[in-house]
Amino acid sequence: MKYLTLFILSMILWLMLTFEFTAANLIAGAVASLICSLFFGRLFVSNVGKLLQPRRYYWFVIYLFVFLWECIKANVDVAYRVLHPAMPIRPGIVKVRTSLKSDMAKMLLANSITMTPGTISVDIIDDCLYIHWIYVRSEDPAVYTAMITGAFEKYIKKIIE
Amino acid sequence: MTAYYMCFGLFLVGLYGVITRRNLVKIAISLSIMEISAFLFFALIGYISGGVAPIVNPADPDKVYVDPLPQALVLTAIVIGLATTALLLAVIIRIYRKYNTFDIREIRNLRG
Amino acid sequence: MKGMSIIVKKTAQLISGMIFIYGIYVIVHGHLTPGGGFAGGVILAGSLILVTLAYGEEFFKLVREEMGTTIVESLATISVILIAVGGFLFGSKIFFNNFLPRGTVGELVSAGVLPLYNIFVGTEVASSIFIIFLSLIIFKEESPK
Amino acid sequence: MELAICIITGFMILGAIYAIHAKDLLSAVITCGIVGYSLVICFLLLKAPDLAIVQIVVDTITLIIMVAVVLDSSREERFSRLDLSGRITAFTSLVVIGILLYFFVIAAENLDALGNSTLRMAAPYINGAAEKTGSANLVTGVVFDFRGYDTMGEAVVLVTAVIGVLAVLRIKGKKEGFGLLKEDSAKA
Repeated sequence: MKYLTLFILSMILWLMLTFEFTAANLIAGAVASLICSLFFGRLFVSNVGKLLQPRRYYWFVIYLFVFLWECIKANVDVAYRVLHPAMPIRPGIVKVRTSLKSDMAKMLLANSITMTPGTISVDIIDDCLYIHWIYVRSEDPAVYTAMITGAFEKYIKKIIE
Repeated sequence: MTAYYMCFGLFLVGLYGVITRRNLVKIAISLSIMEISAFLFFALIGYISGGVAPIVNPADPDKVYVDPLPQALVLTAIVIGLATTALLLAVIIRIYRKYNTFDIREIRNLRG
Repeated sequence: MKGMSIIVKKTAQLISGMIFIYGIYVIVHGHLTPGGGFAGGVILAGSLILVTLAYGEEFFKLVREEMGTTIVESLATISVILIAVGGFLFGSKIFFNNFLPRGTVGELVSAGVLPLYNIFVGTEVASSIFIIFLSLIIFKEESPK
Repeated sequence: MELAICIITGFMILGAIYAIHAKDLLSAVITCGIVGYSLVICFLLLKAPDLAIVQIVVDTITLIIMVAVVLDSSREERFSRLDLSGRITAFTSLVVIGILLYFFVIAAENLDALGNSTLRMAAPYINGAAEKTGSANLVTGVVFDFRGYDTMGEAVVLVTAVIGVLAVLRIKGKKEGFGLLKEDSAKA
């Protein structure tokens, strides 16, 4: 099942790269996708049934807009801190507990946090994220958890879990 | 013409590193810098102003193309450069395991 | 060799297949678009290195993989030379003769034996760079600290 | 055009000087990446996309291998004052650099200005080459058709380099098994 999904996905990628529908190109794409799925099939994500549920794509599009808005806000904040003559930064590493279960969801959350300016996710151990923050606003775990992951977590739960 | 001189300056920086540094990793870095300046020099020689990349489009054949010969030479040289750098680093890592240092003077004194 | 954290593992899971298919695209279309055997081979080696770095393998598995890759590399090099010798057998007595029909410029199946050279040289470059990487890892694993 | 290349080459020279003088070997290796990635931009400006694709991947892999070597060691470079032989080396290097500069200035007068290349072999490789080799990418045509011997030699050099790496790095043969590991470490 994993192998078949990877085969179809790589075939779609091949057609998007070449964009011609002659017989030779299709055969070459099929052979390439076959080699690719033989090499990397055992590593691919296991529960591929979720790729076929359209509800998840709907939430993914909404998530993109939410992420964009958070990104703009964080950009303005970091630009203010850099341009301010006194440089009001207070860096530190905080430990955030997340309620997400699957590994893929944790990966998406960590990458979203890294891509918003000002925060970088350093590591994941079990269900705790270690995050480097440019200005540690609060030292209470409940408050900073809501500040960092609150906007993303409920959408990611709907997309992946 | 200035570009050629800048390119040669990069070569001289690499040469300076090879001659004066005593650390084996630094010498490897300097050698790769000299290699890079040679690649850049070849690409500069082949450039023709107003030319396009040497991919022929059968629809409109009348175009000025950049000279493909230096590019073909550099194409093989880059991959060979990677392989020879890897060989150099393999020798360096064996030396480090045996003498526990990267410094060539100490290695010369040890003679073990 | 230990693997990396879960972020790298999951990203490598999704990305490595795409990098591999892009490398094959660069190799196969080498006579039409920028790229070719050398560029595509290095990209293929990059995807394999990414997977090995992210997951980390057992020592014996690494050694087995290295033996397989060595055989692939030697076979690819022999194939390049065999195609070159093929010029003697078909057509005139010239080494590196382009003995297949050339076709029209701009199609996928054209340019005679050049795509075959591209494919075999790509395989050779990919496997040789991967061997270099694997032998560095194996050396670190088996030598005492 | 030439101005842009001069500026990027200036960055490359600065990066190279820092890489040679850095105290920490890891930062030296990473700074060396500046030189390689700037070369990619130069290749794109000089209309050589094939070279740019190769260089950007090769540079990343070189960085990985170098970091793997450096992380194994103490990472520090110890600087010491120049002794007599060091002074002689430095003086000799200055003389060598002066001689090289003199000959380069003589040679540069005979070079064509940037953008007016008149290589003798350029015209036959460009005019009608696509019909002769059947390949739309002229570089591939030159690599595998006109200059096929070069490429075969390159493949052989690559194989030789790999054999060299294997011979240097593999401590034990493949057939003899891994039980020898303990004896070797006891000897050392």
